[in-house]
Amino acid sequence: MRENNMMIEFDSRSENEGFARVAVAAFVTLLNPTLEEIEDVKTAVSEAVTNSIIHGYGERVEKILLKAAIKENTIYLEITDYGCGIENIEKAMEPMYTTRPDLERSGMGFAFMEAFMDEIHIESEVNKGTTIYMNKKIMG
Amino acid sequence: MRENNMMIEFDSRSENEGFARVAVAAFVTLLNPTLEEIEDVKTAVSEAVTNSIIHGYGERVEKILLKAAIKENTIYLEITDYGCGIENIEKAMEPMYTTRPDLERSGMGFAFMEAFMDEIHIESEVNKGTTIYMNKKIMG
Amino acid sequence: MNQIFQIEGETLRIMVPKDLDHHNCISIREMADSIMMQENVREILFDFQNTEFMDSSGIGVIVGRYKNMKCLGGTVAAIHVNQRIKKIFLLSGLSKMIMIYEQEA
Amino acid sequence: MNQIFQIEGETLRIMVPKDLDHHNCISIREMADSIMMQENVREILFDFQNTEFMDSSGIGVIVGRYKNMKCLGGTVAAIHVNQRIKKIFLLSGLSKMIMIYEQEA
Ligand SMILES: Nc1ncnc2c1ncn2[C@@H]1O[C@H](COP(=O)(O)OP(=O)(O)O)[C@@H](O)[C@H]1O
Ligand SMILES: Nc1ncnc2c1ncn2[C@@H]1O[C@H](COP(=O)(O)OP(=O)(O)O)[C@@H](O)[C@H]1O
Repeated sequence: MRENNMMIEFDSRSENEGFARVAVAAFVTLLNPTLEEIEDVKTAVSEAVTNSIIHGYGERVEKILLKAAIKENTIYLEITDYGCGIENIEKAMEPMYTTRPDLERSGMGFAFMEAFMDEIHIESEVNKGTTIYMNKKIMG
Repeated sequence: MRENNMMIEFDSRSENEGFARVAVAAFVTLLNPTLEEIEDVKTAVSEAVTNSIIHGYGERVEKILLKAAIKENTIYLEITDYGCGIENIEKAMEPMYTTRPDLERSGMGFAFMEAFMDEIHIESEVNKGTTIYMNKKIMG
Repeated sequence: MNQIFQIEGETLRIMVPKDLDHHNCISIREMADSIMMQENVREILFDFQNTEFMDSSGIGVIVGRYKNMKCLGGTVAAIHVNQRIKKIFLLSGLSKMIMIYEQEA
Repeated sequence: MNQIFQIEGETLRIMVPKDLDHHNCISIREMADSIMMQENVREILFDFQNTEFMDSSGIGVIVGRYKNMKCLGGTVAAIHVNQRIKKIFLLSGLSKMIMIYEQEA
Protein backbone atom coordinates (compact mmCIF):
# COMPACT_ATOMS: atom_id res chain seq x y z
CA MET A 1 0.00 0.00 0.00
CA ARG A 2 1.16 3.54 -0.76
CA GLU A 3 1.94 5.81 2.19
CA ASN A 4 -1.14 7.37 3.74
CA ASN A 5 -1.34 9.89 6.57
CA MET A 6 -3.92 11.39 8.86
CA MET A 7 -3.97 13.50 11.96
CA ILE A 8 -6.79 14.15 14.42
CA GLU A 9 -6.95 16.85 17.03
CA PHE A 10 -9.76 16.66 19.56
CA ASP A 11 -10.89 17.90 22.95
CA SER A 12 -9.69 15.83 25.91
CA ARG A 13 -13.21 14.79 26.90
CA SER A 14 -13.90 11.21 27.94
CA GLU A 15 -16.71 10.94 25.34
CA ASN A 16 -14.05 11.35 22.64
CA GLU A 17 -12.28 8.13 23.65
CA GLY A 18 -14.74 6.16 21.55
CA PHE A 19 -14.50 8.63 18.68
CA ALA A 20 -10.69 8.30 18.60
CA ARG A 21 -10.88 4.50 18.58
CA VAL A 22 -13.38 4.38 15.73
CA ALA A 23 -11.48 6.95 13.66
CA VAL A 24 -8.22 4.98 13.95
CA ALA A 25 -10.06 1.72 13.26
CA ALA A 26 -11.53 3.22 10.06
CA PHE A 27 -8.06 4.29 8.98
CA VAL A 28 -6.33 0.98 9.75
CA THR A 29 -9.13 -0.83 7.88
CA LEU A 30 -7.39 0.30 4.69
CA LEU A 31 -4.77 -2.39 5.45
CA ASN A 32 -7.42 -5.17 5.53
CA PRO A 33 -6.63 -6.17 9.12
CA THR A 34 -8.20 -9.12 10.93
CA LEU A 35 -10.86 -8.31 13.53
CA GLU A 36 -8.30 -9.19 16.19
CA GLU A 37 -5.76 -6.74 14.79
CA ILE A 38 -8.39 -3.97 14.72
CA GLU A 39 -9.23 -4.67 18.36
CA ASP A 40 -5.53 -4.62 19.29
CA VAL A 41 -5.05 -1.19 17.72
CA LYS A 42 -8.30 0.16 19.22
CA THR A 43 -7.26 -0.98 22.69
CA ALA A 44 -3.83 0.65 22.42
CA VAL A 45 -5.39 3.92 21.19
CA SER A 46 -7.92 3.85 23.99
CA GLU A 47 -5.19 3.41 26.61
CA ALA A 48 -3.05 6.26 25.30
CA VAL A 49 -5.96 8.68 24.82
CA THR A 50 -7.42 7.87 28.25
CA ASN A 51 -4.02 8.50 29.84
CA SER A 52 -3.80 11.92 28.21
CA ILE A 53 -7.28 12.80 29.48
CA ILE A 54 -6.83 11.52 33.05
CA HIS A 55 -3.14 11.86 33.77
CA GLY A 56 -1.84 14.38 31.23
CA TYR A 57 -4.61 16.94 31.66
CA GLY A 58 -6.09 15.84 35.00
CA GLU A 59 -9.48 16.02 33.26
CA ARG A 60 -9.10 19.65 32.12
CA VAL A 61 -10.38 20.15 28.58
CA GLU A 62 -7.38 20.72 26.31
CA LYS A 63 -6.28 19.28 22.96
CA ILE A 64 -5.07 15.78 22.17
CA LEU A 65 -3.22 15.17 18.90
CA LEU A 66 -3.34 11.77 17.23
CA LYS A 67 -1.23 11.10 14.16
CA ALA A 68 -1.48 7.92 12.13
CA ALA A 69 0.51 6.79 9.14
CA ILE A 70 0.36 3.71 6.98
CA LYS A 71 3.66 2.68 5.40
CA GLU A 72 3.85 -0.66 3.61
CA ASN A 73 1.64 -2.76 5.85
CA THR A 74 2.52 -1.14 9.17
CA ILE A 75 0.38 1.31 11.11
CA TYR A 76 2.32 4.02 12.99
CA LEU A 77 0.57 5.96 15.74
CA GLU A 78 1.59 9.05 17.72
CA ILE A 79 -0.59 10.31 20.57
CA THR A 80 0.41 13.65 22.08
CA ASP A 81 -0.81 15.77 24.96
CA TYR A 82 0.59 19.03 26.29
CA GLY A 83 -0.13 18.11 29.88
CA CYS A 84 1.85 17.43 33.04
CA GLY A 85 4.31 14.95 31.56
CA ILE A 86 5.77 11.82 33.18
CA GLU A 87 8.55 12.14 35.74
CA ASN A 88 9.80 8.57 35.72
CA ILE A 89 8.96 6.77 32.48
CA GLU A 90 10.51 3.47 33.55
CA LYS A 91 8.38 3.37 36.68
CA ALA A 92 5.26 4.45 34.77
CA MET A 93 5.67 1.47 32.46
CA GLU A 94 5.71 -1.10 35.29
CA PRO A 95 2.54 -3.20 35.23
CA MET A 96 0.16 -2.31 38.09
CA TYR A 97 1.90 1.02 38.73
CA THR A 98 -0.53 3.92 38.84
CA THR A 99 -0.49 7.37 40.38
CA ARG A 100 -4.31 7.47 40.41
CA PRO A 101 -5.58 4.51 42.47
CA ASP A 102 -8.28 6.95 43.68
CA LEU A 103 -9.75 6.83 40.16
CA GLU A 104 -9.55 3.01 40.16
CA ARG A 105 -6.84 2.99 37.53
CA SER A 106 -5.43 -0.50 37.17
CA GLY A 107 -1.91 0.51 36.14
CA MET A 108 -2.23 -1.77 33.12
CA GLY A 109 -2.41 0.89 30.40
CA PHE A 110 1.19 0.71 29.22
CA ALA A 111 1.22 -3.07 29.66
CA PHE A 112 -1.74 -3.30 27.26
CA MET A 113 -0.11 -0.97 24.73
CA GLU A 114 2.98 -3.18 24.82
CA ALA A 115 0.95 -6.36 24.56
CA PHE A 116 -1.17 -5.25 21.60
CA MET A 117 1.32 -3.29 19.49
CA ASP A 118 4.70 -4.41 18.12
CA GLU A 119 6.68 -1.46 19.45
CA ILE A 120 6.04 1.41 21.85
CA HIS A 121 8.22 4.37 22.70
CA ILE A 122 7.44 7.17 25.15
CA GLU A 123 8.74 10.72 25.08
CA SER A 124 7.75 12.98 27.93
CA GLU A 125 8.85 16.14 29.63
CA VAL A 126 7.46 17.33 32.96
CA ASN A 127 5.07 20.27 32.47
CA LYS A 128 5.50 20.05 28.69
CA GLY A 129 3.60 16.91 27.80
CA THR A 130 3.83 13.37 26.53
CA THR A 131 3.97 11.61 23.18
CA ILE A 132 3.40 7.87 22.80
CA TYR A 133 4.81 6.33 19.60
CA MET A 134 3.48 2.90 18.67
CA ASN A 135 3.49 0.73 15.58
CA LYS A 136 2.13 -2.60 14.49
CA LYS A 137 2.57 -4.62 11.33
CA ILE A 138 -0.81 -5.70 9.99
CA MET A 139 -0.67 -9.26 8.64
CA GLY A 140 -4.35 -9.25 7.63
CA MET B 1 -24.44 18.83 25.21
CA ARG B 2 -21.28 20.77 26.03
CA GLU B 3 -19.23 22.10 23.15
CA ASN B 4 -16.93 19.52 21.59
CA ASN B 5 -14.40 19.97 18.80
CA MET B 6 -12.31 17.85 16.52
CA MET B 7 -10.22 18.36 13.44
CA ILE B 8 -8.87 15.82 10.96
CA GLU B 9 -6.19 16.34 8.38
CA PHE B 10 -5.66 13.59 5.81
CA ASP B 11 -4.15 12.85 2.42
CA SER B 12 -6.43 13.55 -0.54
CA ARG B 13 -6.56 9.89 -1.59
CA SER B 14 -9.85 8.35 -2.67
CA GLU B 15 -9.45 5.55 -0.10
CA ASN B 16 -9.73 8.19 2.63
CA GLU B 17 -13.29 9.13 1.60
CA GLY B 18 -14.61 6.24 3.66
CA PHE B 19 -12.30 7.05 6.56
CA ALA B 20 -13.55 10.66 6.67
CA ARG B 21 -17.19 9.55 6.64
CA VAL B 22 -16.73 7.06 9.47
CA ALA B 23 -14.72 9.51 11.59
CA VAL B 24 -17.42 12.18 11.30
CA ALA B 25 -20.13 9.59 11.94
CA ALA B 26 -18.35 8.50 15.14
CA PHE B 27 -18.18 12.12 16.27
CA VAL B 28 -21.79 13.00 15.47
CA THR B 29 -22.89 9.82 17.29
CA LEU B 30 -22.25 11.76 20.52
CA LEU B 31 -25.49 13.65 19.74
CA ASN B 32 -27.53 10.41 19.60
CA PRO B 33 -28.67 10.94 16.01
CA THR B 34 -31.12 8.72 14.16
CA LEU B 35 -29.65 6.38 11.54
CA GLU B 36 -31.12 8.68 8.88
CA GLU B 37 -29.37 11.72 10.34
CA ILE B 38 -26.04 9.85 10.42
CA GLU B 39 -26.48 8.92 6.76
CA ASP B 40 -27.32 12.52 5.88
CA VAL B 41 -24.13 13.80 7.48
CA LYS B 42 -22.01 10.99 5.98
CA THR B 43 -23.34 11.76 2.51
CA ALA B 44 -22.61 15.49 2.81
CA VAL B 45 -19.06 14.77 4.08
CA SER B 46 -18.49 12.32 1.25
CA GLU B 47 -19.56 14.90 -1.35
CA ALA B 48 -17.33 17.64 0.01
CA VAL B 49 -14.27 15.40 0.49
CA THR B 50 -14.67 13.83 -2.97
CA ASN B 51 -14.89 17.31 -4.50
CA SER B 52 -11.63 18.33 -2.83
CA ILE B 53 -9.92 15.19 -4.13
CA ILE B 54 -11.24 15.35 -7.71
CA HIS B 55 -11.80 19.03 -8.39
CA GLY B 56 -9.70 20.87 -5.83
CA TYR B 57 -6.53 18.82 -6.24
CA GLY B 58 -7.20 17.16 -9.60
CA GLU B 59 -6.25 13.88 -7.88
CA ARG B 60 -2.82 15.14 -6.72
CA VAL B 61 -2.04 13.98 -3.17
CA GLU B 62 -2.25 16.99 -0.87
CA LYS B 63 -3.94 17.67 2.47
CA ILE B 64 -7.65 17.98 3.24
CA LEU B 65 -8.71 19.57 6.51
CA LEU B 66 -11.98 18.61 8.14
CA LYS B 67 -13.17 20.46 11.22
CA ALA B 68 -16.22 19.42 13.22
CA ALA B 69 -17.84 21.04 16.21
CA ILE B 70 -20.81 20.12 18.33
CA LYS B 71 -22.62 23.07 19.93
CA GLU B 72 -25.92 22.43 21.67
CA ASN B 73 -27.41 19.79 19.39
CA THR B 74 -26.03 21.06 16.11
CA ILE B 75 -23.10 19.61 14.17
CA TYR B 76 -20.93 22.15 12.35
CA LEU B 77 -18.60 20.98 9.59
CA GLU B 78 -15.84 22.73 7.67
CA ILE B 79 -14.04 20.97 4.80
CA THR B 80 -11.03 22.77 3.34
CA ASP B 81 -8.65 22.13 0.47
CA TYR B 82 -5.83 24.31 -0.80
CA GLY B 83 -6.51 23.41 -4.40
CA CYS B 84 -7.62 25.21 -7.56
CA GLY B 85 -10.65 26.99 -6.10
CA ILE B 86 -14.02 27.66 -7.74
CA GLU B 87 -14.34 30.46 -10.27
CA ASN B 88 -18.12 30.80 -10.28
CA ILE B 89 -19.69 29.51 -7.07
CA GLU B 90 -23.26 30.21 -8.17
CA LYS B 91 -22.80 28.16 -11.33
CA ALA B 92 -21.02 25.37 -9.42
CA MET B 93 -24.05 25.02 -7.14
CA GLU B 94 -26.51 24.45 -10.00
CA PRO B 95 -27.77 20.88 -9.99
CA MET B 96 -26.28 18.82 -12.86
CA TYR B 97 -23.50 21.33 -13.44
CA THR B 98 -20.09 19.68 -13.54
CA THR B 99 -16.72 20.58 -15.03
CA ARG B 100 -15.71 16.90 -15.08
CA PRO B 101 -18.23 14.98 -17.20
CA ASP B 102 -15.22 12.98 -18.42
CA LEU B 103 -15.00 11.47 -14.91
CA GLU B 104 -18.74 10.73 -14.96
CA ARG B 105 -19.45 13.32 -12.29
CA SER B 106 -23.18 13.84 -11.97
CA GLY B 107 -23.06 17.49 -10.90
CA MET B 108 -25.24 16.57 -7.90
CA GLY B 109 -22.64 17.01 -5.15
CA PHE B 110 -23.71 20.44 -3.94
CA ALA B 111 -27.38 19.55 -4.43
CA PHE B 112 -26.89 16.60 -2.06
CA MET B 113 -25.05 18.73 0.51
CA GLU B 114 -27.95 21.19 0.42
CA ALA B 115 -30.55 18.43 0.63
CA PHE B 116 -28.98 16.63 3.58
CA MET B 117 -27.70 19.49 5.73
CA ASP B 118 -29.62 22.48 7.12
CA GLU B 119 -27.25 25.14 5.84
CA ILE B 120 -24.29 25.23 3.49
CA HIS B 121 -21.95 28.08 2.69
CA ILE B 122 -19.01 28.03 0.27
CA GLU B 123 -15.88 30.15 0.38
CA SER B 124 -13.42 29.79 -2.45
CA GLU B 125 -10.63 31.66 -4.11
CA VAL B 126 -9.09 30.64 -7.43
CA ASN B 127 -5.65 29.02 -6.93
CA LYS B 128 -6.02 29.35 -3.15
CA GLY B 129 -8.60 26.74 -2.30
CA THR B 130 -12.10 26.07 -1.08
CA THR B 131 -13.87 25.72 2.25
CA ILE B 132 -17.36 24.27 2.58
CA TYR B 133 -19.24 25.21 5.78
CA MET B 134 -22.25 23.09 6.66
CA ASN B 135 -24.37 22.52 9.71
CA LYS B 136 -27.29 20.38 10.76
CA LYS B 137 -29.38 20.29 13.90
CA ILE B 138 -29.62 16.73 15.20
CA MET B 139 -33.12 15.98 16.48
CA GLY B 140 -32.23 12.39 17.48
CA MET C 1 -14.07 -11.12 -13.63
CA ASN C 2 -14.83 -11.76 -9.95
CA GLN C 3 -17.90 -12.14 -7.73
CA ILE C 4 -18.79 -8.48 -8.11
CA PHE C 5 -19.60 -9.03 -11.80
CA GLN C 6 -21.89 -11.90 -12.73
CA ILE C 7 -23.07 -12.79 -16.25
CA GLU C 8 -26.58 -14.29 -16.25
CA GLY C 9 -27.62 -14.89 -19.86
CA GLU C 10 -27.65 -11.43 -21.44
CA THR C 11 -27.68 -9.66 -18.07
CA LEU C 12 -24.57 -8.35 -16.32
CA ARG C 13 -25.30 -8.25 -12.61
CA ILE C 14 -23.07 -5.90 -10.64
CA MET C 15 -22.98 -6.67 -6.92
CA VAL C 16 -22.56 -3.12 -5.65
CA PRO C 17 -20.07 -2.98 -2.72
CA LYS C 18 -20.92 -1.83 0.82
CA ASP C 19 -20.01 1.77 -0.03
CA LEU C 20 -20.76 3.13 -3.51
CA ASP C 21 -18.55 6.21 -3.40
CA HIS C 22 -16.04 7.80 -5.78
CA HIS C 23 -13.30 5.42 -4.61
CA ASN C 24 -15.29 2.28 -5.42
CA CYS C 25 -16.85 3.72 -8.59
CA ILE C 26 -13.50 3.87 -10.36
CA SER C 27 -12.99 0.11 -10.61
CA ILE C 28 -16.69 -0.63 -11.24
CA ARG C 29 -16.70 1.69 -14.22
CA GLU C 30 -13.59 0.15 -15.73
CA MET C 31 -14.59 -3.46 -15.16
CA ALA C 32 -18.18 -2.99 -16.32
CA ASP C 33 -17.13 -1.35 -19.57
CA SER C 34 -14.54 -3.98 -20.36
CA ILE C 35 -17.06 -6.79 -19.75
CA MET C 36 -19.63 -5.01 -21.94
CA MET C 37 -17.08 -5.05 -24.75
CA GLN C 38 -16.36 -8.75 -24.44
CA GLU C 39 -19.76 -10.26 -23.70
CA ASN C 40 -23.20 -9.94 -25.26
CA VAL C 41 -24.77 -7.79 -22.54
CA ARG C 42 -28.34 -6.47 -23.06
CA GLU C 43 -29.02 -5.39 -19.47
CA ILE C 44 -26.91 -4.17 -16.59
CA LEU C 45 -28.48 -4.93 -13.22
CA PHE C 46 -27.08 -3.06 -10.22
CA ASP C 47 -27.73 -5.28 -7.19
CA PHE C 48 -27.70 -3.21 -3.97
CA GLN C 49 -28.15 -6.17 -1.64
CA ASN C 50 -24.91 -5.46 0.26
CA THR C 51 -24.92 -1.69 -0.10
CA GLU C 52 -25.21 0.61 2.89
CA PHE C 53 -23.89 3.87 1.50
CA MET C 54 -24.17 5.71 -1.80
CA ASP C 55 -23.41 9.30 -2.76
CA SER C 56 -23.58 11.31 -6.00
CA SER C 57 -20.56 9.45 -7.40
CA GLY C 58 -22.83 6.41 -7.49
CA ILE C 59 -25.34 8.37 -9.57
CA GLY C 60 -22.51 9.14 -11.99
CA VAL C 61 -21.49 5.53 -12.47
CA ILE C 62 -25.08 4.37 -13.02
CA VAL C 63 -25.91 7.18 -15.47
CA GLY C 64 -22.64 6.42 -17.28
CA ARG C 65 -23.60 2.76 -17.75
CA TYR C 66 -27.13 3.86 -18.77
CA LYS C 67 -25.69 6.00 -21.57
CA ASN C 68 -23.41 3.22 -22.79
CA MET C 69 -26.20 0.64 -22.75
CA LYS C 70 -28.55 2.98 -24.58
CA CYS C 71 -26.02 3.23 -27.43
CA LEU C 72 -26.06 -0.57 -27.65
CA GLY C 73 -29.86 -0.73 -27.46
CA GLY C 74 -29.75 -2.22 -23.96
CA THR C 75 -31.09 -1.19 -20.54
CA VAL C 76 -30.01 -0.58 -16.93
CA ALA C 77 -31.95 -1.60 -13.85
CA ALA C 78 -31.48 -1.80 -10.07
CA ILE C 79 -32.61 -4.31 -7.47
CA HIS C 80 -32.62 -4.71 -3.67
CA VAL C 81 -32.66 -0.96 -3.20
CA ASN C 82 -33.15 0.07 0.45
CA GLN C 83 -35.03 3.17 1.64
CA ARG C 84 -31.92 5.33 1.88
CA ILE C 85 -30.71 4.48 -1.61
CA LYS C 86 -34.23 4.93 -3.00
CA LYS C 87 -34.14 8.45 -1.57
CA ILE C 88 -30.84 9.14 -3.34
CA PHE C 89 -32.34 7.76 -6.58
CA LEU C 90 -35.37 10.04 -6.22
CA LEU C 91 -33.38 13.16 -5.35
CA SER C 92 -31.13 12.71 -8.37
CA GLY C 93 -33.88 11.92 -10.85
CA LEU C 94 -32.34 8.49 -11.45
CA SER C 95 -35.61 6.74 -10.64
CA LYS C 96 -37.12 8.25 -13.79
CA MET C 97 -34.29 6.88 -15.90
CA ILE C 98 -33.87 3.27 -14.86
CA MET C 99 -36.12 0.40 -13.76
CA ILE C 100 -36.11 -0.49 -10.09
CA TYR C 101 -37.12 -4.12 -9.49
CA GLU C 102 -38.72 -4.81 -6.15
CA GLN C 103 -37.52 -8.42 -6.21
CA GLU C 104 -36.02 -11.08 -8.47
CA ALA C 105 -38.15 -11.87 -11.56
CA MET D 1 -31.87 2.20 38.60
CA ASN D 2 -32.25 1.36 34.90
CA GLN D 3 -31.86 -1.69 32.65
CA ILE D 4 -28.08 -1.65 33.08
CA PHE D 5 -28.47 -2.61 36.75
CA GLN D 6 -30.70 -5.55 37.64
CA ILE D 7 -31.31 -6.94 41.12
CA GLU D 8 -31.90 -10.73 41.09
CA GLY D 9 -32.24 -11.90 44.68
CA GLU D 10 -28.90 -11.10 46.31
CA THR D 11 -27.16 -10.67 42.95
CA LEU D 12 -26.62 -7.32 41.24
CA ARG D 13 -26.31 -7.96 37.53
CA ILE D 14 -24.57 -5.19 35.62
CA MET D 15 -25.30 -5.26 31.88
CA VAL D 16 -21.96 -3.96 30.65
CA PRO D 17 -22.41 -1.49 27.75
CA LYS D 18 -21.04 -1.99 24.22
CA ASP D 19 -17.80 -0.22 25.14
CA LEU D 20 -16.32 -0.65 28.61
CA ASP D 21 -13.88 2.24 28.56
CA HIS D 22 -12.96 5.03 30.98
CA HIS D 23 -15.94 7.12 29.81
CA ASN D 24 -18.49 4.42 30.56
CA CYS D 25 -16.74 3.22 33.73
CA ILE D 26 -17.43 6.48 35.54
CA SER D 27 -21.20 6.05 35.73
CA ILE D 28 -21.02 2.28 36.32
CA ARG D 29 -18.79 2.81 39.35
CA GLU D 30 -21.07 5.44 40.86
CA MET D 31 -24.32 3.59 40.24
CA ALA D 32 -22.99 0.20 41.36
CA ASP D 33 -21.68 1.58 44.64
CA SER D 34 -24.88 3.44 45.42
CA ILE D 35 -26.98 0.32 44.75
CA MET D 36 -24.64 -1.76 46.96
CA MET D 37 -25.33 0.68 49.79
CA GLN D 38 -29.09 0.45 49.45
CA GLU D 39 -29.71 -3.19 48.65
CA ASN D 40 -28.57 -6.46 50.16
CA VAL D 41 -26.09 -7.45 47.47
CA ARG D 42 -23.96 -10.59 47.97
CA GLU D 43 -22.71 -10.94 44.40
CA ILE D 44 -22.01 -8.57 41.54
CA LEU D 45 -22.34 -10.25 38.15
CA PHE D 46 -20.84 -8.39 35.18
CA ASP D 47 -22.80 -9.52 32.12
CA PHE D 48 -20.76 -8.96 28.94
CA GLN D 49 -23.51 -10.08 26.56
CA ASN D 50 -23.60 -6.75 24.70
CA THR D 51 -19.94 -5.84 25.10
CA GLU D 52 -17.61 -5.52 22.14
CA PHE D 53 -14.79 -3.45 23.59
CA MET D 54 -12.96 -3.31 26.91
CA ASP D 55 -9.68 -1.71 27.91
CA SER D 56 -7.72 -1.42 31.16
CA SER D 57 -10.28 1.03 32.58
CA GLY D 58 -12.67 -1.92 32.62
CA ILE D 59 -10.17 -3.90 34.69
CA GLY D 60 -10.14 -1.00 37.14
CA VAL D 61 -13.88 -0.89 37.59
CA ILE D 62 -14.14 -4.67 38.09
CA VAL D 63 -11.24 -4.80 40.57
CA GLY D 64 -12.80 -1.84 42.40
CA ARG D 65 -16.11 -3.67 42.82
CA TYR D 66 -14.19 -6.83 43.80
CA LYS D 67 -12.50 -4.95 46.64
CA ASN D 68 -15.75 -3.42 47.86
CA MET D 69 -17.58 -6.75 47.77
CA LYS D 70 -14.74 -8.49 49.59
CA CYS D 71 -15.15 -6.00 52.48
CA LEU D 72 -18.82 -6.98 52.64
CA GLY D 73 -18.02 -10.71 52.40
CA GLY D 74 -19.49 -10.93 48.89
CA THR D 75 -18.12 -11.93 45.48
CA VAL D 76 -17.77 -10.70 41.92
CA ALA D 77 -18.25 -12.79 38.78
CA ALA D 78 -18.53 -12.35 35.02
CA ILE D 79 -20.66 -14.03 32.37
CA HIS D 80 -21.03 -14.08 28.58
CA VAL D 81 -17.37 -13.19 28.13
CA ASN D 82 -16.23 -13.38 24.49
CA GLN D 83 -12.75 -14.43 23.32
CA ARG D 84 -11.43 -10.89 23.14
CA ILE D 85 -12.55 -9.97 26.63
CA LYS D 86 -11.28 -13.28 27.98
CA LYS D 87 -7.87 -12.32 26.61
CA ILE D 88 -8.02 -8.98 28.41
CA PHE D 89 -9.03 -10.81 31.62
CA LEU D 90 -6.07 -13.17 31.25
CA LEU D 91 -3.53 -10.48 30.45
CA SER D 92 -4.54 -8.44 33.48
CA GLY D 93 -4.65 -11.34 35.92
CA LEU D 94 -8.34 -10.68 36.51
CA SER D 95 -9.25 -14.28 35.63
CA LYS D 96 -7.43 -15.41 38.78
CA MET D 97 -9.47 -13.02 40.91
CA ILE D 98 -13.06 -13.48 39.85
CA MET D 99 -15.29 -16.35 38.70
CA ILE D 100 -16.13 -16.52 35.01
CA TYR D 101 -19.39 -18.39 34.36
CA GLU D 102 -19.62 -20.08 31.00
CA GLN D 103 -23.43 -19.82 31.02
CA GLU D 104 -26.41 -19.03 33.27
CA ALA D 105 -26.68 -21.33 36.30
N1 LIG E 1 -0.13 11.07 29.12
C1 LIG E 1 0.34 10.99 30.40
N2 LIG E 1 0.65 12.12 31.08
C2 LIG E 1 1.11 12.06 32.35
N3 LIG E 1 1.29 10.90 33.03
C3 LIG E 1 0.99 9.74 32.42
C4 LIG E 1 0.51 9.73 31.08
N4 LIG E 1 0.32 8.43 30.74
C5 LIG E 1 0.67 7.69 31.79
N5 LIG E 1 1.09 8.47 32.82
C6 LIG E 1 1.57 8.00 34.15
O1 LIG E 1 1.94 6.63 34.04
C7 LIG E 1 1.20 5.86 34.99
C8 LIG E 1 0.95 4.47 34.46
O2 LIG E 1 0.11 4.53 33.31
P1 LIG E 1 -0.74 3.26 32.88
O3 LIG E 1 0.16 2.07 32.77
O4 LIG E 1 -1.49 3.62 31.64
O5 LIG E 1 -1.74 3.00 34.07
P2 LIG E 1 -3.02 3.82 34.60
O6 LIG E 1 -3.54 4.71 33.52
O7 LIG E 1 -3.98 2.74 34.95
O8 LIG E 1 -2.56 4.61 35.79
C9 LIG E 1 -0.04 6.66 35.26
O9 LIG E 1 -0.63 6.33 36.50
C10 LIG E 1 0.51 8.08 35.22
O10 LIG E 1 1.14 8.43 36.42
N1 LIG F 1 -13.34 21.71 -3.72
C1 LIG F 1 -13.53 22.16 -5.00
N2 LIG F 1 -12.51 22.74 -5.67
C2 LIG F 1 -12.67 23.19 -6.93
N3 LIG F 1 -13.81 23.10 -7.62
C3 LIG F 1 -14.87 22.52 -7.03
C4 LIG F 1 -14.79 22.02 -5.70
N4 LIG F 1 -15.99 21.52 -5.35
C5 LIG F 1 -16.79 21.70 -6.42
N5 LIG F 1 -16.14 22.29 -7.44
C6 LIG F 1 -16.69 22.66 -8.77
O1 LIG F 1 -18.11 22.68 -8.69
C7 LIG F 1 -18.67 21.79 -9.64
C8 LIG F 1 -19.96 21.21 -9.14
O2 LIG F 1 -19.71 20.40 -7.99
P1 LIG F 1 -20.73 19.27 -7.57
O3 LIG F 1 -22.10 19.84 -7.49
O4 LIG F 1 -20.20 18.60 -6.36
O5 LIG F 1 -20.73 18.24 -8.80
P2 LIG F 1 -19.63 17.19 -9.32
O6 LIG F 1 -18.64 16.89 -8.24
O7 LIG F 1 -20.41 16.00 -9.69
O8 LIG F 1 -18.95 17.85 -10.50
C9 LIG F 1 -17.58 20.79 -9.94
O9 LIG F 1 -17.75 20.16 -11.19
C10 LIG F 1 -16.33 21.65 -9.86
O10 LIG F 1 -16.14 22.37 -11.05
